[in-house]
Amino acid sequence: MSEPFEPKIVAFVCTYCTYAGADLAGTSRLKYPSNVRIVRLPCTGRISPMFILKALQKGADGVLVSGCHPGDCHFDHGNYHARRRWTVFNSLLQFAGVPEERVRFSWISAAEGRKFAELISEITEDIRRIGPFEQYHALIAETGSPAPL
Amino acid sequence: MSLQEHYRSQARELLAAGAVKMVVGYAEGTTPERRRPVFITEPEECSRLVLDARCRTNLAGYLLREGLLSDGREIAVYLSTEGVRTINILAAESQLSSAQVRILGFEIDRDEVKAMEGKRAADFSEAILAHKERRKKQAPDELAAKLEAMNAAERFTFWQGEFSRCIKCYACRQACPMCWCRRCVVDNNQPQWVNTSSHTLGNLEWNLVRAFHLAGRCVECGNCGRACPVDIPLHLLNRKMTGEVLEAFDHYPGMDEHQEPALASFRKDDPETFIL
Amino acid sequence: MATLLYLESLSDCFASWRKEGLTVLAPVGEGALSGFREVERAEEANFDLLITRTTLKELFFPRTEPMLGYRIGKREIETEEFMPPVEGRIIFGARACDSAAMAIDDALFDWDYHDEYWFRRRESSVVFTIACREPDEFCMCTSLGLSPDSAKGSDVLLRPLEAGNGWQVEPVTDRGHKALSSIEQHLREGSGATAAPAEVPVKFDLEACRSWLANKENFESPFWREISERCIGCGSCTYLCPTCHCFDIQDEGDTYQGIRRKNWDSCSFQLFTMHTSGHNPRATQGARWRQRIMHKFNYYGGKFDVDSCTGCGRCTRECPVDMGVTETLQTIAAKQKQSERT
Amino acid sequence: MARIGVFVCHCGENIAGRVDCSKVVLALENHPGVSVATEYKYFCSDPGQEAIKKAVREENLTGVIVAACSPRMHEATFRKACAAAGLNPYLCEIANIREQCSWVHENPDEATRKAIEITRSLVEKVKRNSELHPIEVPVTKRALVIGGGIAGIQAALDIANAGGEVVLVEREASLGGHMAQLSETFPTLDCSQCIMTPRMVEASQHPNIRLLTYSEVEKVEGFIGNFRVRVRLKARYVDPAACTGCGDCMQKCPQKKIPSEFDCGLGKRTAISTPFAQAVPNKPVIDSRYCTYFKNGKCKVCEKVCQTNAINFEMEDEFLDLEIGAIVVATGFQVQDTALYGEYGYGRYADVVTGLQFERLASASGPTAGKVQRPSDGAEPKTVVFIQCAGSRDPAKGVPYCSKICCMYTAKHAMLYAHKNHEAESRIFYMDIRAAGKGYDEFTRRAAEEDNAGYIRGRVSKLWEENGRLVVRGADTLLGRPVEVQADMVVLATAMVPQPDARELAKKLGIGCDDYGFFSEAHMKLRPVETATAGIFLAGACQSPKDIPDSVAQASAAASKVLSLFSRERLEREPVIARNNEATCSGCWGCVLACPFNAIEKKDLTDRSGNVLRRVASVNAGLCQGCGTCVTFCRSNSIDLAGFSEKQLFAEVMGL
Repeated sequence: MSEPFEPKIVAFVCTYCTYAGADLAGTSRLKYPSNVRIVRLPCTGRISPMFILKALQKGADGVLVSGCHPGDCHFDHGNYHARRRWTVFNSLLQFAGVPEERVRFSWISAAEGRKFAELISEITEDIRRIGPFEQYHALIAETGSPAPL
Repeated sequence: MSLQEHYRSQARELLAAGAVKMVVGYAEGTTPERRRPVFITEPEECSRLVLDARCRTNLAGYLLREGLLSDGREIAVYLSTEGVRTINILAAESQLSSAQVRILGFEIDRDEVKAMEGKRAADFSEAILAHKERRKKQAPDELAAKLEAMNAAERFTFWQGEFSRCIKCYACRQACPMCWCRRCVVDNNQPQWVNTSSHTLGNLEWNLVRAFHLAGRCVECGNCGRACPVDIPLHLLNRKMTGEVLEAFDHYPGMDEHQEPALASFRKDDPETFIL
Repeated sequence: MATLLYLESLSDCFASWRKEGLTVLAPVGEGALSGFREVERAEEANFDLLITRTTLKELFFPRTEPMLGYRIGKREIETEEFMPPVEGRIIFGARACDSAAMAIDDALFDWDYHDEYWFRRRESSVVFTIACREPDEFCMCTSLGLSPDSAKGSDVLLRPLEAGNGWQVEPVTDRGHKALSSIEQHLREGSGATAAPAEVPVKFDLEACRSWLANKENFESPFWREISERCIGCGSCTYLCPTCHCFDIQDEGDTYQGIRRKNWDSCSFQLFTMHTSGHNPRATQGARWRQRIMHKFNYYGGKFDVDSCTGCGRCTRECPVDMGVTETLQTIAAKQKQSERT
Repeated sequence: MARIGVFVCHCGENIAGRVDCSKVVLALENHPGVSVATEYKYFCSDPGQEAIKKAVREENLTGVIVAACSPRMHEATFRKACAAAGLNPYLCEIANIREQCSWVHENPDEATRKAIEITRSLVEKVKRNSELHPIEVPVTKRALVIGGGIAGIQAALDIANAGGEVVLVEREASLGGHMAQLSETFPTLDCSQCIMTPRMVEASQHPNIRLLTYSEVEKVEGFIGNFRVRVRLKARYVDPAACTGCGDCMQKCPQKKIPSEFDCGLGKRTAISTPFAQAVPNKPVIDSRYCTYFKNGKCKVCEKVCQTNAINFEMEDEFLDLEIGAIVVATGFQVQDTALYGEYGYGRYADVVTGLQFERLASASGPTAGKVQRPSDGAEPKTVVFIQCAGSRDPAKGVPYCSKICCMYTAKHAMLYAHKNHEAESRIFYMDIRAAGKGYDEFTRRAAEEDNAGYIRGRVSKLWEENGRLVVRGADTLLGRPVEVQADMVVLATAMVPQPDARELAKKLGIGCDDYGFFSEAHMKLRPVETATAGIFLAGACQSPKDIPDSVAQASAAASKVLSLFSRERLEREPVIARNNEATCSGCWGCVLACPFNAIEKKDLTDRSGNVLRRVASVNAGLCQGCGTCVTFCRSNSIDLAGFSEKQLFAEVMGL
């Protein structure tokens, strides 16, 4: 029997809100699937669309980008800039055929540990359901890069 | 007098009076169908200038040739509305001063070439506004509509096929008047964000990044599509982005030379329906 | 009496070759989408096409070629060399200009080192060249001392029959002979009239060009700047050129593994000669265009006794700003003639 | 070659109970570039930290990863430990395998696998970390206070009394601001001038305060501790050093009919004048807009009468460049232009006045010497109608916010009026009574209960003149019926709005404004006094509508922020800041626009003879807060963020 599919999910989050929210999920001992790997950034303003593409290149089946709610940005308006970039890049990705479920965006505050845990569970479940991102994996395979040792 | 003649004599006068040091326009090409960019500096050469419906290239990018404008002198350029919008963006992004650009404006309507009145980019604001209104109502072209109707997997397959042809010649970038970076992101190898190899992954990354960098800046002049030797429908990506910024931020690139770039500005009530 | 191959039996020929384990490639598609791709049946090919957009060279010198895979461990790095598989290929329906380009590049790839990647593919491929009947306005093989029915670089030359229903077959190399023997049963002996090869006008005097380029005084001529003023420095002409062969070696990878690749590069790019210091010996587009012309019509000949151009005309045909080798050489030839007169 | 140390913490059972730490150690030992990987029960304990220090020294580590709790918990601890062992603290990173791993995942195998992957990717990041050093900037211990109202005076005095130098800039000819215009102040009804004037005098005579009246801030450059400010000293045409303030010139000035700004147009002044009798400094200026000499080239009466030769018609604006360490913005507010309410008849009927005008009528130093008289005929009104929220809380025509002080001052007006005129009757149209504040609710109640203020809950729809009186029609929403009141005078509680040039000043200072034009604080709750630009603080109504006690409190708070800044010789700032690669920057200024802190400046690149080659972005280390918004904007990848650099993040993501 083959093992059930466990997606690889990468989350890019700002340190002041979503990272702190994830910490709160931890201190509250909320449970969520272990598929997510978090990359911490100072602000959503620092999250480049390139990160998303590189995560996909590293075989991610899903990506989450998350930061402070509008108005709560530690840097006053980094997240407003980020929101515009996301709007544009999200639309571009979908137009290029990256399914909506694969790249998600959210606002999660430092107080929303529960939202973080629930969202990770939901995203993981969604991606388990739609399966591995085979079309992208095929592109990676085409590059001929060898498997790691 | 035809517009061609009219602009020829204007060009001649401008050069003769020393008002401009160069006229960037169109000349006959290798074949009767072809027009080519030409750089005229002597009044007597102005008879080479051609203007008709085959003059499609957006010439604005030539103004950014290193050192061309650094003496502060003016240059006259044949520009369509897209070209004027390009000047506005280049001025807004501090790549040139619009006061140095004397415009010979024209518009191509099917097979007709028509004059557009004005000398400076700022004189064309009404025409640009009309373009914006028209753009808002413009329906997606056939291929775009077909793509929108597809599901994600089909769209991915479509683009995979298109991008697999990309030979990474970067003609799209070179032809684009907005691609003026001293160093393109793809040429930065520390780190190498964009795979330079011409495999489909690298091609996809390159084309997505270029579309992203043009979001809110592309004037849809078509230079990239005409330059692409393998006819990748690049315009679809750029048009999608233009539509997106227009709808989401009411941003139409190149309205005037003070317009803030869509991605370096924001409104607190920007839409965010996709954010969880 | 001559050997004839009729179009109607071409699919059978393809089948015979395929049965032997050979891959058959032929020109397919239209316009910008055209190129050489694997086919099973004759109908898939587009022999009406004057010339494919992308060239034959891609089949021997791919846009991106894996050379080496590596995997990084704690104390050791494992490497694995990649070599193209030696699988036989029939390339059916090349044009004389593209095939000749292969022969021209052979010299380069066997110069200071023997390029295995190139020659493995060369030696395992059989090129069937079809002589052209109709040129277009950009064709200029005759200006380069070639012709629409040149057999240079080909293994088999095919001359179209007047009736358009097949070709007269002329083996050129042993590889050609061998490939033909596999389809012997589909070949006919006969005397069908062949179409006259295309008449391609000579567009410039190559000798005059060579002389002008060889004159060191012309290296700094303002002509280079003038002729390339509108050049936007896109690599189209080089990437679509059947003889251009510059490449760059790139490592793609991360901590754990990676791959070293040979990727096409172009002398039109600003970055091509950019030094780490920021200094660029070919700082202007004029200098880059001069390099391209000098390389093709001066340096290459000096080294290998042949010019690096076959007159396919793609550079001019596809240039987004209507430049190309043709106009440049025409102007150069005229300059030389004028200087000879004075 | 990288020599990375990986320290996997058990955190007692917190991590080790779920994550197989030995497996993590084993996996990381085999990771390229890792020199040492160990585990321990509590790395944050003294022996734990000692173990890290020992490894740093003995293994000569180039980077440290502590796989433990959240970096928000102990990053500082471990970085300090590294620093103590001689490793630059910014070469230490934390892999969060507790909050984001062992505590949230139940399956030990999965948690272990995740812990390994998290740690590995951070090893990849830390390999690319570079040594960073805190940015030190000197502090100029001189504060600039902009605005000489009560907030500005308070801030200046607090700073000066603590020994700080202050430059107090006021654009009018006298200190005082709006508070000087008020009659009595709520909730104690003490005379505004009586409590204000001594403060004004104190500020003007304080040895640590340099007072620049009739002056405006022209340009601000630099950053916290190191601002360069240019102040325009407007031409007064009177030499303040020579002038004794005798007032002869004002007596003799032929231009006597100029509406006094201080009296809100209710009184008159001369062309050479002080704003009010108690002005500080009490030295007049010539208003060239009205002066006969300036208009006709003849007159100079003032010059003739001046005994000290203080008049100088040749005077021009001067500029003063100042080195400043901190800035307090206390530029106050304006009263909304009430003309937008046609239905209230302001400007049409002379006896419809604003609250501020009523203050002047009620003030002992006012045009009527404190006697409330109708502007139209000077008669004493019997019935006065007050209309609250005449502009406030009205998104349709006025401003959506509450101006906060109107309920109180209207109650005060009604009381003052009742005290001055025992026959008087006052009717107050209101939406709600907002009287939160010490002694405030009691105060409004007193107005209604003791001083006969008749409160009507409802809005006024129309106002017109009939037989020399004003008729006010409105709705009494409590009774649910329309009301009409015959009034002799109507007082509008107009909204407080930002100064008309607030946005301009914000741009000069590089601070933000809200949608209305009030200056933005760095954080509404936790940093209400700071702006997003380090070293610039807010006080008073320039930030939002405020009453006097709030303004004074905020002014003192701003002063304390300034003083805590001045308590240090040098400032140390986190070195997580952006840097620009000038070789590749094209100078498009997208980063300048995107930066929330105005930290990016334009810099000229010149050749050896000083000719400008091109302009590039340059990050001001003093202002940059390290968000990285500019980095993401920069298409050419020219700007980068130390500590979260492109190389580091590329490696971290590619290491996943």
